[in-house]
Amino acid sequence: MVNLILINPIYIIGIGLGTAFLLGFFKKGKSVAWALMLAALAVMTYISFTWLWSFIFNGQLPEQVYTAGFKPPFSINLLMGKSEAFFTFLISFVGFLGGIYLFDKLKEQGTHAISVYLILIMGLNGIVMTRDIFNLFVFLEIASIATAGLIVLTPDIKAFSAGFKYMIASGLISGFLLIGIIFAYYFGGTLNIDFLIQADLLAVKGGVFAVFLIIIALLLELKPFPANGWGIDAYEASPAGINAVISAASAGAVYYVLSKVLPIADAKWYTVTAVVGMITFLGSNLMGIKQADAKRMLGYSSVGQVGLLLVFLGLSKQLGINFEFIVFGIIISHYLAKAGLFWLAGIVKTGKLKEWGILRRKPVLVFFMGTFIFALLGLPPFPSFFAKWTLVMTLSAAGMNLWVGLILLGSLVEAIYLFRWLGYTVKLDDNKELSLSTPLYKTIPVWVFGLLTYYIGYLSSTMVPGGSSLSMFYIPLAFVGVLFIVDKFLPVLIKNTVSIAAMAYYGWYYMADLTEFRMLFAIIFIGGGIITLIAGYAKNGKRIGFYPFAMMMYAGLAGLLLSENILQFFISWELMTLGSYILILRGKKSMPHALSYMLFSLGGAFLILAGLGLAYASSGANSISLDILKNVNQYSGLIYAFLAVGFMTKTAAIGLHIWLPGAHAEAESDVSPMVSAILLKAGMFGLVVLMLSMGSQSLGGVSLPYLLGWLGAITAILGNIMAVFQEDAKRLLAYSSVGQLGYVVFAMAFMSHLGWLTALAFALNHFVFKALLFLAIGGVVMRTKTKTMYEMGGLIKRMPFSFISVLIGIIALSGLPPLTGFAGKWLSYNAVIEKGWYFQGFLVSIAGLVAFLYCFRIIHVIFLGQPKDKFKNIKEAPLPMLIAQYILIGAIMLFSIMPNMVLKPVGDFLIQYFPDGALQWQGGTAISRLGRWSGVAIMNITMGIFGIIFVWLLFISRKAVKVKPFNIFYSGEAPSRPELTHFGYNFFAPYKKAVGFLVQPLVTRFWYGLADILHSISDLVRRLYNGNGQTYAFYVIIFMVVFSFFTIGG
Amino acid sequence: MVKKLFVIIVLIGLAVFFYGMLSSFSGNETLNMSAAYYAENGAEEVGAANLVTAIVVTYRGLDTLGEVTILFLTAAIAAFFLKSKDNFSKRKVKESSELLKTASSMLVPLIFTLGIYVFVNGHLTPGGGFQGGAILASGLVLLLLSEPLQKVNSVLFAVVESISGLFYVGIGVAGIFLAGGFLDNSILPLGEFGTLLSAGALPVIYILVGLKVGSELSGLLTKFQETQEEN
Amino acid sequence: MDFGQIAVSVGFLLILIGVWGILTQKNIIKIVIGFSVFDTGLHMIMVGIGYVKGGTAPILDGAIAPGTAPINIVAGIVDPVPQALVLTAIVIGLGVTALMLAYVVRLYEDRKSLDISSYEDLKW
Amino acid sequence: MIFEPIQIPWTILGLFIVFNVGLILTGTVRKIGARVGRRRGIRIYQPYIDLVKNYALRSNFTHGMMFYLAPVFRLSGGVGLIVFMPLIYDSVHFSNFSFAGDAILIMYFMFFGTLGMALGAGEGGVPFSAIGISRGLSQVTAAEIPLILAFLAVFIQTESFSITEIVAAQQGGFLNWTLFTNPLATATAMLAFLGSMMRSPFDIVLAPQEIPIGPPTEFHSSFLGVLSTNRAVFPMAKTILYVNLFFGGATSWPELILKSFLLYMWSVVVGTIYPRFRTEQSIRWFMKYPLILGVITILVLQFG
Repeated sequence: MVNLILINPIYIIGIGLGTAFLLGFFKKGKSVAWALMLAALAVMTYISFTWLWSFIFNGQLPEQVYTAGFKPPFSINLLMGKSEAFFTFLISFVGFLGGIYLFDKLKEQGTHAISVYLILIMGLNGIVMTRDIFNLFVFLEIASIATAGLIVLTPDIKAFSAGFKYMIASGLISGFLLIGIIFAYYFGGTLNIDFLIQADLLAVKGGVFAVFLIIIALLLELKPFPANGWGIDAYEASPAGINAVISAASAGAVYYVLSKVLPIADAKWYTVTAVVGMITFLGSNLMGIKQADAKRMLGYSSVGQVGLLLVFLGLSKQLGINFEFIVFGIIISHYLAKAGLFWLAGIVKTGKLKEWGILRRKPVLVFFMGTFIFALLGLPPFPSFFAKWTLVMTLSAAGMNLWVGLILLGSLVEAIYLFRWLGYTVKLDDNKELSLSTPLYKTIPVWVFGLLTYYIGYLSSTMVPGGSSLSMFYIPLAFVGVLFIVDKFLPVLIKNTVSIAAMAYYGWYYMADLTEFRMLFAIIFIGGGIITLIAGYAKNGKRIGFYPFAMMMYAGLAGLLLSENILQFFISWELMTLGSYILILRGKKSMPHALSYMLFSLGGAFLILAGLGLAYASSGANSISLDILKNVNQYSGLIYAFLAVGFMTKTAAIGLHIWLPGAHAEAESDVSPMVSAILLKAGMFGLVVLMLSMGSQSLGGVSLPYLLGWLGAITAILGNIMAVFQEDAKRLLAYSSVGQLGYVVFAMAFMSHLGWLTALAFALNHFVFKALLFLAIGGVVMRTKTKTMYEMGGLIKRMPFSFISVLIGIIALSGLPPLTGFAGKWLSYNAVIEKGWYFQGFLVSIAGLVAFLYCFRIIHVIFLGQPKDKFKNIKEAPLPMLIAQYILIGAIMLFSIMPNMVLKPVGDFLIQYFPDGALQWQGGTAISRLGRWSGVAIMNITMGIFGIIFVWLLFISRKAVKVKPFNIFYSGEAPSRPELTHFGYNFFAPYKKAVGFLVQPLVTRFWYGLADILHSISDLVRRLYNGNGQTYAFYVIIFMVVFSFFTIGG
Repeated sequence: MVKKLFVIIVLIGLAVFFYGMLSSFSGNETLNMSAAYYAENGAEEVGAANLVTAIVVTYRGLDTLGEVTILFLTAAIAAFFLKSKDNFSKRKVKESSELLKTASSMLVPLIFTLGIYVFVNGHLTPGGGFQGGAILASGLVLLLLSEPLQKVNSVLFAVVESISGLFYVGIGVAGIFLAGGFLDNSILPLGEFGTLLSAGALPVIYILVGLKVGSELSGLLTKFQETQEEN
Repeated sequence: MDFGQIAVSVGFLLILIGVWGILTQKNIIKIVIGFSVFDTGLHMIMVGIGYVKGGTAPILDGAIAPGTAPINIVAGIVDPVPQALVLTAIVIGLGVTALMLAYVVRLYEDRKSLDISSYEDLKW
Repeated sequence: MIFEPIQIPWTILGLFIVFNVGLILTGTVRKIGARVGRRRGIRIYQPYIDLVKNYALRSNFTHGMMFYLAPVFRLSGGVGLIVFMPLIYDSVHFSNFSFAGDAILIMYFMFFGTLGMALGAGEGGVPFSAIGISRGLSQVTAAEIPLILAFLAVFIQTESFSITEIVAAQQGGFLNWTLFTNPLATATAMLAFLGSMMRSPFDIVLAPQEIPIGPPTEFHSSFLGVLSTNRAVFPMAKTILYVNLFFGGATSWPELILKSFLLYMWSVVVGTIYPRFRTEQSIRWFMKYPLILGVITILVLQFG
């Protein structure tokens, strides 16, 4: 690599200070001063950059910089190593961009403010580089005073009170730090950190006090919960541009200091650090939930992220060689994302989260906002994802499962408020009275960091073990990227065509070689994707934000099938989740539902991650191939349970289903079939992989497939019963999906040939008819603008084609012969009797009956009965949607006539996994041990009878006169209330009276109750921060005293 | 009251902690490793009679640069938010006593002289740049006490401050090129031990520090003065 | 007890007093004064730490004349390092105090109150 | 078994017999009902007259597509049931098209007609018919719940879905009938049977004579004719299924007709004794005794 000329790092400090002093001459020329500052920062950045470059590419060795011409420990020395180069680069770079961003604020406050800003950056650099503990103290003071000064860059009373609180707390902390330092000097005879480490303070009687004070003070500087109210208030009060720097640079710098100083202590202190970090991470995120102000919320998040870093630091020994990579990933994500988000907060100006809708005026910024939030939460393809992945793998391998659990829990809590915020931004009203401040100097930094996030994500992906296998995502993601870029310019017609072509090409080129399950799912994912996209031609305009995310979802789905190792698998899983989240979020009223979808998915993903981590550890921690699931030695029950529950958040098993109805029902008309008919199968595919690899496992003496069987059966029945009582057509279908996937889980739990055949038949059928139904109903909803069924009625006259679609769909769904749904029913009876799961089978059969009820309801209430006046002139659904529907109808018909076409090959490959109990095929007739079923015969006979009777009836009623339903009953008089003419509301009232207790929303109540409790705790805990500076100071002291009690023992 | 009780409990905890520290401190019989090094080699290497000064300005010169920076910061921060009142010189104040006025006009020059002496001789005698600078500023305090409405030329302070700061950094950088490293005082000849012109660049630095501290503190004081609305 | 220990004890006492002031006084100026007391205690501790029994000031004139053999210098002076450090610490303390007072001035200008509980706008 | 064209005429013949038996049974049952109520009642052949009258009516109007499809669905459902079932045990000629499927097919095919019926009535546009459908579906499905258990019990017992095999297992003396080998299952099934026969106490769905609430009131003339045809065929299909599953099947036509008649009478007897339930009452009823009985049946099979 190119050799860059290395510049003595002392110039970072020299130039920073010198320029700051020089600025005194430019009292009037504020712009000149600003430009000078930028130039200085640019040089500082460049110096760090040269070092970083040399360390990475040219094998540069760390270099000591001596001052005053003497060697340490007698003079102060600085160190420029790889970490220092990295951190100083981060600091100066964000300082530089932040300086650009702060153009107006700095100019307004004049030269003094500019030099304070410059000194802050210089001080942070010094903190990172110095190896002398007292010098460190001086730089810390510089940084904290400069920070206190910059808090009041917007000089209002809030800022001053925040600044004052900040000074009280940091004054106390630095006082204690100084006591620690002087005692360290007393016991160690030196102030040089390296020599102090050698001096082994803890070995000296009393040295523990010095160690304690130094470490606790540095911890306090990092704002641990609950002694951090002063920091949080400062975040809320200070200008966003400053926050960006404080959060991105200061936190990094102080964190690095702690990692530099921590070696003076022993293992116990590492644990203390980890515990403090964990408490902070959990506590801060918990309180983040209840925040309504963007900057304050981000403050909590920042503090939480630093807590997470502390955990890593504390566990650095256990993390071993992966420590650096993990910290790098988390820090860089935090750095880019938090700075970016704070900058956005400055652009939006309003503090209130609910007013962020105005950001939509600049879609690119919303895009970056999403990027930053995803990066913060550790979703792929961002660096923190790879860090978290490595972290979980490493910690699991070290057997530290509790830590994994807590970290994932905290991340989930963080996701709650960050995604809610994103939801507000994307969905809530754009308040016209508010203005957005988007001068170039504010947007450029956001752009730079936003793009860097992707680039660093790419870099991280190459560094993670198994990273080279991630090249499989390059092509699809590149395509997604291109779609993002052209999204603003192209109309739906082109994008849709390109998307379909791309999917077809990708499927053809990369997925044609797939076999067995993967092929089957490929047909569902890719084939289904293409069909639903055809319906997309019905949309007009540009549909910004649809295609990239849809393609991202499909890329994830395809990735699941193509993945060979757990990393690929998990990334695919997350990509799919991300894409679908945004797709769902696009719906009109989908904000809360998208949030709960995301939270459940993320929770599920974390369970999967934990499960994979355990599996990795349990199989010897030396391979990430998907096959490790076959080789687990311990925790097998736990792994199985984690993964199964994780996958079932996607299949929406009962208990985890509450996100589904809303998410599927509120999505757009062609997104519903995607998420309901296609996406849910991803969870099923996960279960396939899991169950084939791990077989049956038990946990606590209970067979897990047995539990799954019950769970599936109960899901099936309850899901269907709930569907019966819906008034909203799409919700009805959504609940029906819950039930149908219950069948699937139930059937898979058999772990037998017939069971799996049933499951796959169910899955395939569900895909076809649910896509068909959602498309048809979607078309109706598109025309009627309502989803409430009883507001419709009589639409058969206006939308006959949609009617036929729905008719075919419900016949298939309810499993009536001769259509395809019957295949699943017949197979499931076989499997049930064979396995002896009579009661579960019974529940599932009832579920089928119940399905019949709602099927009838949906077709009756929408299409039959009295037509409503307002829909008199309604049009048939758009042609592209109908085309998509009729393709699916064709598939249903084909599958009904020739079930052997699909089931036979499926059965053939199932034999190698489950050799016993396979079906015999005689042409189109399936013969099981118990019975027989000939799809083609049933179809022909039924159609024959049907046809004969139909023709006959046509003949004998040839003189029939067509009348309008209205005339005959009401003599042409229109009753004023439509409820009177159309019986649709509360259709199965008798059932509700008899078994309504079954559909009490207990599960919903449970989750909402949990959410309430979480919010209440959050609300209660945040009362700790009463805004009084004295109280904050008190917490600092308490924190110290309490920890001294625990660590030194009073 | 409950809060007071808590405070007392916490303070007792703190006191217990401090007691632990105190009992671990047994005083020194001899100098430790670092101090012994300075005692043995300070005179020779730096050439300053005042070992404290040698440490402050040379061995730990970076600290000193830092603390100067902190003062600079403080002044700058105060300057950008304490907006001067235009009419501060027109407010009504009680006339200062004759005694104060007379004494200040006599004492201020003396104080200034003393201040300058202290930082010029910083490498030889107790005292140094900070002390000298503080003395200079205290002269200004006396001046302001006797003439509260007096307009002080704060631009002068700013210029002195900037120039001395720049020179300080400049000397530091010169050390990299001419001597062993940043802030090395041997860019100038060490001279004869114990005389005014000894210890290389050390006195120069201390003079700059003195000027800088003096002007910074003065600047801060005038800022406070200018912000005053009423008595 | 030698001078060093006395200084350190007094220093700790002053710190306790300072913390008491910071935690209990409502008046923000008094809180700042609490800090000053705290700082003073701190400085006393620092100086006390550097005391060596029988040592004199680390200036090579008078008691320890220039030209004294290094070994005698070592035996004759107190530790100069804490003194150097305390110098820095004092200046930093001064800076912080000055800045805090500046904040107080600004706070008072706005609300005409010196009670710390008047400034709780940001919380939770 | 595979399909041969010769099966078609035999199947049609079987269908014809069943149709006539069904019509006569209907008439007989109504006569008995009337006599029990101390009325003279209709002539036994009245159903034939009604049927012919309906087909011959001139005034004839339709509401649209589903109005045609509904009766077709309905009758196809009934005919299909017969056609997919072996009528006479071990008879080459009257095994119909049972090679196409087994008891599961029959179970699900029953809903084929129900669906069509409901849809057709829906298109009439009278809200009352929709109410009738709602009630009917609710009740039928509720009755199915214990029925499924009873069927399951039979399947478990014989380890087969094939009706022929189920009947075969009951050959060799009446003690081999499911009625005696598994009385619990039979009892459950017989209780459930009541619910699907549309007779009192479970006839609130129809009640055509009293209030215009049932789906059949919506249809006229030839449409009603088709439906009436089905009313002869469909109950017969159900009874035959029961005969096959629980009462040893039939080796000859007389046996089949006798058994069907007795079974038919069961619902009539109950219907004449008990007054009508409201829908939710019938749902609760089915969810109580038959269900508990059914669960016990399965429990016995699983653990007994």
